[in-house]
Amino acid sequence: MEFDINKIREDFPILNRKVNGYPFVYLDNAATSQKPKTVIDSLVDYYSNYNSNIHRGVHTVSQEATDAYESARQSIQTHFNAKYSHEIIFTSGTTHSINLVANGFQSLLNSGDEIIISGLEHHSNIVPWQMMCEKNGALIKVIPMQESGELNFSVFEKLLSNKTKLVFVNHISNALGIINPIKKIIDKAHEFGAVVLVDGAQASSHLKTNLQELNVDFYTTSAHKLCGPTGVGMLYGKEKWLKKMPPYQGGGEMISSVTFEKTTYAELPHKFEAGTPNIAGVIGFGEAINYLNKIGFDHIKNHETSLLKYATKKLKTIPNLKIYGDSLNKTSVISFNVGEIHAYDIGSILDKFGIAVRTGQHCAQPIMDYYNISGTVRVSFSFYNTTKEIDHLYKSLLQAITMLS
Amino acid sequence: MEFDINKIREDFPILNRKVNGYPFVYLDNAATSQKPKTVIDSLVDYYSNYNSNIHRGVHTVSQEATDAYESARQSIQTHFNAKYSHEIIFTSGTTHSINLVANGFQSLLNSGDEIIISGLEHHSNIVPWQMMCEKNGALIKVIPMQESGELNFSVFEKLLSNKTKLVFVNHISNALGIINPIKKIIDKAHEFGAVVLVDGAQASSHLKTNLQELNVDFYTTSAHKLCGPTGVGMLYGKEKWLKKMPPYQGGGEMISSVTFEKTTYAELPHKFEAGTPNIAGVIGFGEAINYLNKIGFDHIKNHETSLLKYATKKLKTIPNLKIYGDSLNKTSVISFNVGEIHAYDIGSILDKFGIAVRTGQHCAQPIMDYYNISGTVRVSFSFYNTTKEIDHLYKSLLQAITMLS
Amino acid sequence: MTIKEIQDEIVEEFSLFENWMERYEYMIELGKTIELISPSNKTDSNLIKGCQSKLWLHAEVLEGKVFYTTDSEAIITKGIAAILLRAFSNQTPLDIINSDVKYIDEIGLKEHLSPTRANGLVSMLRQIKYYALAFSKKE
Amino acid sequence: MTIKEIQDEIVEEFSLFENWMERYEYMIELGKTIELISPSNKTDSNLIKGCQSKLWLHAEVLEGKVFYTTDSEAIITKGIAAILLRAFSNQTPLDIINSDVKYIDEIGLKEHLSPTRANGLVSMLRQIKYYALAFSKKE
Ligand SMILES: Cc1ncc(COP(=O)(O)O)c(C=O)c1O
Ligand SMILES: Cc1ncc(COP(=O)(O)O)c(C=O)c1O
Repeated sequence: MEFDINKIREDFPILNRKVNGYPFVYLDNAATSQKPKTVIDSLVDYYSNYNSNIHRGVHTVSQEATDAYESARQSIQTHFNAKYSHEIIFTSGTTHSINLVANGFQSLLNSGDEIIISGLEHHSNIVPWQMMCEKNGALIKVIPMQESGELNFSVFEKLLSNKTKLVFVNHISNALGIINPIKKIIDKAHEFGAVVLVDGAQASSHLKTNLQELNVDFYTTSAHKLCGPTGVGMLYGKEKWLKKMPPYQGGGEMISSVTFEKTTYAELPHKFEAGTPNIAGVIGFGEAINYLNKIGFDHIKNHETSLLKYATKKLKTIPNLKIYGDSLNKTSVISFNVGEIHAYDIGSILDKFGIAVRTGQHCAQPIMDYYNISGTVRVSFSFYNTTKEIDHLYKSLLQAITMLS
Repeated sequence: MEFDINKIREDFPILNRKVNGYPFVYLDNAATSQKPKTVIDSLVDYYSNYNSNIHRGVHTVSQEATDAYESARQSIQTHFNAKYSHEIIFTSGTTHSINLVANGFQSLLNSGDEIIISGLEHHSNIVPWQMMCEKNGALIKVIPMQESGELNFSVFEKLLSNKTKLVFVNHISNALGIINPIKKIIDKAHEFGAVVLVDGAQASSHLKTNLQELNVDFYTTSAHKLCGPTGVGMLYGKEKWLKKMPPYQGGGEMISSVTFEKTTYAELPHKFEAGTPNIAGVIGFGEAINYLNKIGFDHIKNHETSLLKYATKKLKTIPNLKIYGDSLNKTSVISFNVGEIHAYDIGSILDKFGIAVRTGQHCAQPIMDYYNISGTVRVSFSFYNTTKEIDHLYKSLLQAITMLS
Repeated sequence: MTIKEIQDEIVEEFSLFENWMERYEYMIELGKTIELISPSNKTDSNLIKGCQSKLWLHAEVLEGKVFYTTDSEAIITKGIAAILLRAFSNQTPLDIINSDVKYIDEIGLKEHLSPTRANGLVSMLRQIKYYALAFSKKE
Repeated sequence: MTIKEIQDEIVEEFSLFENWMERYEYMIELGKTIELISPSNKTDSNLIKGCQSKLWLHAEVLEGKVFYTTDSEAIITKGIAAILLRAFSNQTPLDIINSDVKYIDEIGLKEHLSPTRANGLVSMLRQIKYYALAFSKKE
């Protein structure tokens, strides 16, 4: 398939709307992605034609829903190249996925064990480990970041020891867009026998990840970040680890037998999918993955890279504009401030021009503390954005700066 | 508004479909409800017109999404008559809600404390407590059920003591449809200072619950059971208890401040809503509640009661048909077996006639153990079902029995 | 007869029926005629997982051929199990391994062999092949 | 002037502007002219919660009237805070309690007082009223 940006934009109903009298320019893609019609239609189709609770149902509609749900699991397995489909656990999102693992390792770690977290983490990736460590007495070590926004790999090497049981790092930092050297981190950590969880929430809309090649132990993502519905995400885990971890939540589906004395847990993936899952959400998740593959991750990468270059070049011409994490090694995110102007003010004015950006800490306060700032303006592009939109951003930003100086 | 069953059926797109050549007769409402067009439309509208991540966003679309999300919370608060809107916590469903409370009370209970669970519980309501008790050493006592499917209230009174810290009971049993005397249970439990959690997953599509009048401490439900989307549910908790419980999951939204040393949790309800929530789902949940109120719970109750009476009378004419939980005190559920015929066989044949029923244990193995059966056929009606559909069920059931005998 | 021949025979038998009801009635009949698993083999380890009704499968080799016996609480499950065993029992391990189950589609009972169906028949089919594989390795 | 009179005056001033840009520029100007909270009152307890930029509010009573001072890191937040304080500062507790903020709608800045907006202005408004209430009880 060729990459025709105009055609692609037609896939997204929301891109037709106006905001404050201007065409809507959505540059908040790192917060959540917009949804193509095919994903929306898959939800409508489910609810209008074959909505039913899944598994254990003997009637036709329940079978249809179950088949669609499980076929989404297979699409996702194939996309990420997981070894088994039961290594793909559906969750309500990355936050849930990470908490599930943190809960699972609570009883597998002992006081004095160490876990290493990168200094670029989203809150979702910090707080669950703090909560876990409070319970089992493990210790958190932090890989420091550098001015470029990249992690200091040599400090990471020094932090590793036989006490290291777990390493947690995001694939791509949401605040800055930096792509972390996860393959290097995984291999190094494995030399010490540590388990590695990679948070792929920011990565999976931009690049195709081959989990077996990466040899990562756990990988997470949220459907809403990659053109899928809200309220659904994935936890990939190597079978070995998923079998070792105790279940997170109790409920229907995850049970093989229940009496008031004793309960036997079901097999993977059901052991971790307690209760009625987000059936429509999972189906939409599968559809989103299929859609992105139809567009093609090569095309996505090319287009996004050229948007990033174009925008970076333009923004850098603005006096006093400082980009944080100004590395080449990143996806289509630009996090910046202009002189002493507060990010909130810039965001508010850009909104008046129909432009959606994110301002603030981006759930990554430690990064803000590092740069000693209260927040940034973050623009984040997706494959459906255009250079014309960047031109509008540029002009509006100049106006905002004039008004706010 | 008048109750016009034909008009109401037009609200549900799925009711137009055929299954195996017959008009689709959906009698599996206790597993999940069908969705009216207005709920489906609310999802399409969200994704097509104002999809955005919520809270903290300064741009217009994020404001619109946040306002819709919070206004759903208010609709739900009003519907259930909760005192504060921040007592309504959005979860991914009842299973999640109950696990949240079980996790919260893990550190609030001590070894030797007792919790009382009804013998009519869904697995979701048993396993989380077993998991909790393994960790804190509390003990589970069970309120036995009786042949009629009702709980033995006098045994419950005897189980209560000063050791009792928590009582868990479902409002309506999913396997049998029995309505439990929750007001009596709550008042009695409160005399001993125990906290009461009521699982309303089966109740909230049939009746309107006034939480403040009930004076219950926690109440849960799932949107998918009451004409809403999958992947979203509610935990109601009295402010006092929600403040006491530690958070369940760590992540974005639930944080007020994060450093690697220390994290301060946000206020209610955000403390318990870590990560990007099911935004579309919550909006659809609110729309479902509004829809049901437009139909009117009086109308719903009248219609469902007459369906139940009509069907019970007809089914009872069938030789060897035994209804489990044959109490007057129930919602529109009939759980039965016919002679020695296996439930699975009946379900399979009914499906051939386009009729969806559930067969098996209904996630309530202890009830099956009580009756010493491997499962039942469960038909469960909703306000959009008709007596004509029951006639078709009756005739098809007779055919099935002939074929299977 | 080879597996293929038996399968063709079954397809022919079913082709006489005009509607699902006749097919089901016949299938149920077949379930009533099969040689049942002996009570002593109704063990937990012979239980097939993932079904609403209990379903047992036992296998043994006699003179190079695999003999399967089965039983199920549900009469429909038993009927389909009977149709499976009629083709696969009393055959050599290799033939069993190399066979397929397209005939189930052809006789209009495909839905019962859906991987997500809670009747355990897909697991049973897998088990049939596993036994054949195990026995073939022994030789 | 009464609160109502000041509000009307503000509405009149804003009615001269033709578009949002002129309104914003004027609002930002107003933010630059207000009397700022004294640095010693920029304490954590005077911080308003729920905003992306820090926002402080201090209140004290002088001769039966409440005087508020404020500051914010964000210039737009400060501008709207200024427009709020111009109406509410130097008024009696009772008048403050009984007033409304419809004028903010009328001058086209409603969006900034949305309860879900992360600028803290709704909390600030609530705080303004709480102070007035607290002072009114003292009398
Ligand atoms: C009484 C009862 N409790 C809990 C649940 C679990 O709800 P969910 O699967 O939506 O989490 C159900 C639904 O199956 C139920 O009927
Ligand atoms: C890097 C990263 N990790 C985790 C999350 C949390 O994802 P969710 O909010 O979908 O649970 C996000 C999204 O905000 C993110 O960007």
